[in-house]
Amino acid sequence: MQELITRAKALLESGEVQRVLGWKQGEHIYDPEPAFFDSAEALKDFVYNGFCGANLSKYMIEAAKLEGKTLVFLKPCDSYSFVQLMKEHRVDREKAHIIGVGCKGKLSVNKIDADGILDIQGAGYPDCADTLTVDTLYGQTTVSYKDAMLERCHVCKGKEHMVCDEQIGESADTADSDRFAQVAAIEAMSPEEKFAFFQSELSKCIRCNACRNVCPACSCRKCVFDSTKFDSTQKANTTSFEEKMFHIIRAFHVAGRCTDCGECSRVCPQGIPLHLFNRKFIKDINSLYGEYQAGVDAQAKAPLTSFTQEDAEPSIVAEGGLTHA
Amino acid sequence: MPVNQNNEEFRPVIVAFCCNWCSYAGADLAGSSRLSYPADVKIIRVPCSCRVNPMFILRAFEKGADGVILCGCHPGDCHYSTGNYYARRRMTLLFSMLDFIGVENGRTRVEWVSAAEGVKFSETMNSFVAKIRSLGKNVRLGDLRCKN
Amino acid sequence: MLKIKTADLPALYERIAQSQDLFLPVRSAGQTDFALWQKDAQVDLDTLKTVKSPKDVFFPQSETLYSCHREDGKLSVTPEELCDKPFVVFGMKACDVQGIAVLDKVFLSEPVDSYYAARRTHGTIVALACGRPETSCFCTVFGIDPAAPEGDVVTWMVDQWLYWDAKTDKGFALTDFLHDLFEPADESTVEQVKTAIRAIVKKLPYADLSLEGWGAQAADTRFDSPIWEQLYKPCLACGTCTFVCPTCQCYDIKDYDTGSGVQRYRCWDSCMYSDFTMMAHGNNRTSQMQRFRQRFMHKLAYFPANNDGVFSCVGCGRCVDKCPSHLNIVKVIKAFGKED
Amino acid sequence: MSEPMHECKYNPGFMRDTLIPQVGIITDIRTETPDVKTFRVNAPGGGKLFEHMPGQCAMVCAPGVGEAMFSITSSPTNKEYQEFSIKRCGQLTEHLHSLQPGDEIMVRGPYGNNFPVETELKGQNLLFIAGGIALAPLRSVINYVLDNRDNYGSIDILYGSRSADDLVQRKEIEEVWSKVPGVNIYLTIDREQAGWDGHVGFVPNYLKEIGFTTDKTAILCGPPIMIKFCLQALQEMGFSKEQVYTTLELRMKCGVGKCGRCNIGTKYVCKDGPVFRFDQVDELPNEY
Repeated sequence: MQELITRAKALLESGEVQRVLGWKQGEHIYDPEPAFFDSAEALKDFVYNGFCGANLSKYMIEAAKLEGKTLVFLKPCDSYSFVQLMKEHRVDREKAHIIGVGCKGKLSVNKIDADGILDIQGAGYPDCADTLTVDTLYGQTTVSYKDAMLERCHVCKGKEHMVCDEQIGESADTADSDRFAQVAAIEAMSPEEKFAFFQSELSKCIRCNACRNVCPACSCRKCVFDSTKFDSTQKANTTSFEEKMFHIIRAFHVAGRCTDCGECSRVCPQGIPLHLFNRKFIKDINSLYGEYQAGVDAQAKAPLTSFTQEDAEPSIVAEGGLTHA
Repeated sequence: MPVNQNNEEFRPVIVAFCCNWCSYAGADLAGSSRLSYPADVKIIRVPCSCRVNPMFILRAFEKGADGVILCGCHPGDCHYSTGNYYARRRMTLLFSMLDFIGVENGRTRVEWVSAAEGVKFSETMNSFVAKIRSLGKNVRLGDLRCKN
Repeated sequence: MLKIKTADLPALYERIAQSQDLFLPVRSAGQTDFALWQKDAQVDLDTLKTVKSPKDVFFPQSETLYSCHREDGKLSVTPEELCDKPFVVFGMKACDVQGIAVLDKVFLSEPVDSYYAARRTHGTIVALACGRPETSCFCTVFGIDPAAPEGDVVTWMVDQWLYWDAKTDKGFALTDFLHDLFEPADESTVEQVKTAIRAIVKKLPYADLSLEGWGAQAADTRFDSPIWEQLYKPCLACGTCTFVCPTCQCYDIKDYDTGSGVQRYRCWDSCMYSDFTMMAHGNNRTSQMQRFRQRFMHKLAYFPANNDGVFSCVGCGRCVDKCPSHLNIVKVIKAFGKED
Repeated sequence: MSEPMHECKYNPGFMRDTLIPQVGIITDIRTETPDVKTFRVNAPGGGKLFEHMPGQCAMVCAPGVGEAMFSITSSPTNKEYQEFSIKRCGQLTEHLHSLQPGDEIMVRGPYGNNFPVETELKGQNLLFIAGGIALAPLRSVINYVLDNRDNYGSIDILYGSRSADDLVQRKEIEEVWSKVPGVNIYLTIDREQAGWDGHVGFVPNYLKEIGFTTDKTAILCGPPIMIKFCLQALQEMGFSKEQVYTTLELRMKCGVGKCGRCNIGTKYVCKDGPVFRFDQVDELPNEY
């Protein structure tokens, strides 16, 4: 972490960058917040640890509107989002100095099953422990680092940064499960089971829009769900169809652009596995139109803005050609 | 209860999005050739099959449709040359998603119907309406508030 | 003071549900929220904080106000029926009960909101003392005692027993209705539990949070502070904090066309949303900083100014737990504390 | 109203919740300017929907389209109907402009405070300054004052708009107001125009040219930029902020100070406003 601060200070002092976008120490080890630092002095609050899961790419849309260069720290998976935003001309590569920062898997305090958590040891970077020691109001407990990791880290896309000016720190590939296993498990269910599963998950939705607002791919100036022209009830939380419509359309609008960064699932206050929608689209795109990973190549043709004459007909769905592929 | 017990009684609401250049003309031809198709089909004319946003399909269901069908020019014949190719990809993904959340997958369909295919238009509509009748009322995608 | 074995609680739920609706914390798809009790419901009294506060039992996230029909060009308006049946909310924590007291100041002030008032009239609150306060709790800062909540009935969980103490007429009526399920209990056990809870609360990290400088006077002194410009930056402009908050009461009124008439409903809204103050001729809060500031100024300055110093925050800590950017009212309060 | 009336248990004095509107019939529509129409509204059985005071507002709603707050432009002294002057500028107003006499809308209110016509303003010399559509809220006061002429001193009305075609209520101004003794009317338009022989120039400048004496209470209403410069001009002339009233406008939904939308500082514009004296406006945080 000190290395990051030293480098950031140097870049600020040399005038090469006007500000630093990173993470700021919170009240505890587990609640760092994304923050802009304008001076070397402000960097005293800079922090980088296992709980810095927030993807900073989206903040770079705003940073691109500011004077001068912004230094931003991107983890390997965040860098996919940045490339995708470059492709969509929403960020300015020239105004970003990107430090690819190492990552050994990010943690979620929600995955630690303990009341009254005060402190957690072993969640630092680069020195993290296989087992986290958790001090709580009600005594000490332990949890393995892996068990406290965010879902997205179990299907890690790898140690490579897709874009960066320099790299600091080692990464680890933390993948230990099949990215599409959950999707395939649902595909194997009967329609009744599928419907019951999504009904119980989505009826928790409170329409806070956190999934939309955190999503680096959701960068429309005016969202279709904020339009007064629709009576599709932007904020009503009814347990009828409305939530499903919101979540299907949300995922559809980012289909082919979603890098699977997992921020939607991380921020959901109700713990809805929102990444399942995105990943279903990714799985279908891969099997129908060829393997495609958004955010790898800013020049690649996106699957929903291209076609071939031999594409499958939509009837493939009714014929079961997709789920059993 | 996915299958309606009283199929004779059940008059489904079917929304058909038809592209202006081929399928709408095909529907016209079906009409002028006196080919019959059920009156349950409500046709909405769109400039191109590509104009149909996934939201259109979902909103049709939300507001009470029991089945939604999209008809456009045959691949290769699009008036705007490529619109239906894009529509094809989008609809494939959307239908797959609907299947994924447990919606009976016969409720949505895409058919390519040219201006000369009045017979195909009427046959398509007849078979689609029969399919929806066998599936029964749409209970999974409708908004509860529209049910009274 | 009465008591009932926790193992016998299902019988108590069933008895209540025979004659009225019972809302209590129910676990579903991995999260606990207040919900209507049903026979197969997985009641969860162990989770300290439900994701949403129980405010939506009295002020639902979405409710129809009236519907309009047009026949032969004639419009008619049919108001929605007001709640007219008694119901019970079981397991509200001290902070949640105070949250309702805050909402009362809004909805029961003139002109009274009859939808809310009808629910308040018919609802009986059974409060539950907090067994294991959380790191994010800071209710004591607002003078709330989690060991002895307000409520029509107050209960404590001790070992295998639920201790039951009716406080109001509504509470006595409910107790009478259930009397054969209880056995008499000794006050001293509860006193011991209260002492234990209060001891834990003292050790909470935010126990000594200072509200100095907040309250009515902050309306003038803190609005123009440069601190806001620093604080709001990570805010995503989502509505999580608003929707999990027990005191946020802003709402929107919208129309839904059902095909056979228009339902006008109100739903929770968030001052964090960019279109909250948008009108045809423009928006008076154009930046997220202004919207962010409005939320906290309202809770910590404007509301106390209008309500005899009562803050529109009860220290439940839900926003502390749930903010996607780990931004919250504690950080706001502390940021100003540092400057003074 | 067809349904039986019971007093609302929770709202003594109200038939039902204050959020529930009444059906109103549009009995007349006057086209004032290319984008402003004045709608006359009656209860379905004839007569007025409710009583109000000058400056108060009401929610006008069209089911399925929306609901918005409009100032009531007719005077309470009019015993037959209420009027709203509405400029076409959004979804709802677009819809309202498409309506015909005989069409039904829904109205709820009245909401907010009013100009203190029976207290502070009584016995005063009054100076009305308005720009464009902002004559709408002032018209109710002006007519109230004219109908109770003996209670007030001199009356000066300064009204300006972009062009002669954009002057709202021009007929009433010329045919009624200007004929009342002790009333001075000053009209101005922003730019020269064929057929206009009156004053040309912005309202604040005209205000300075005329140079009123400070023995008056001013009531100022118009677009924010006009308000800003008129207030400056008035202060240069020696008026104090306590002598100037205005109205504020913010997004409103409930009309009763609960939905939180029009909250600014410790005030709710729908309930504590829309009428404010400028020294009160100064106390509000600067975000209106």
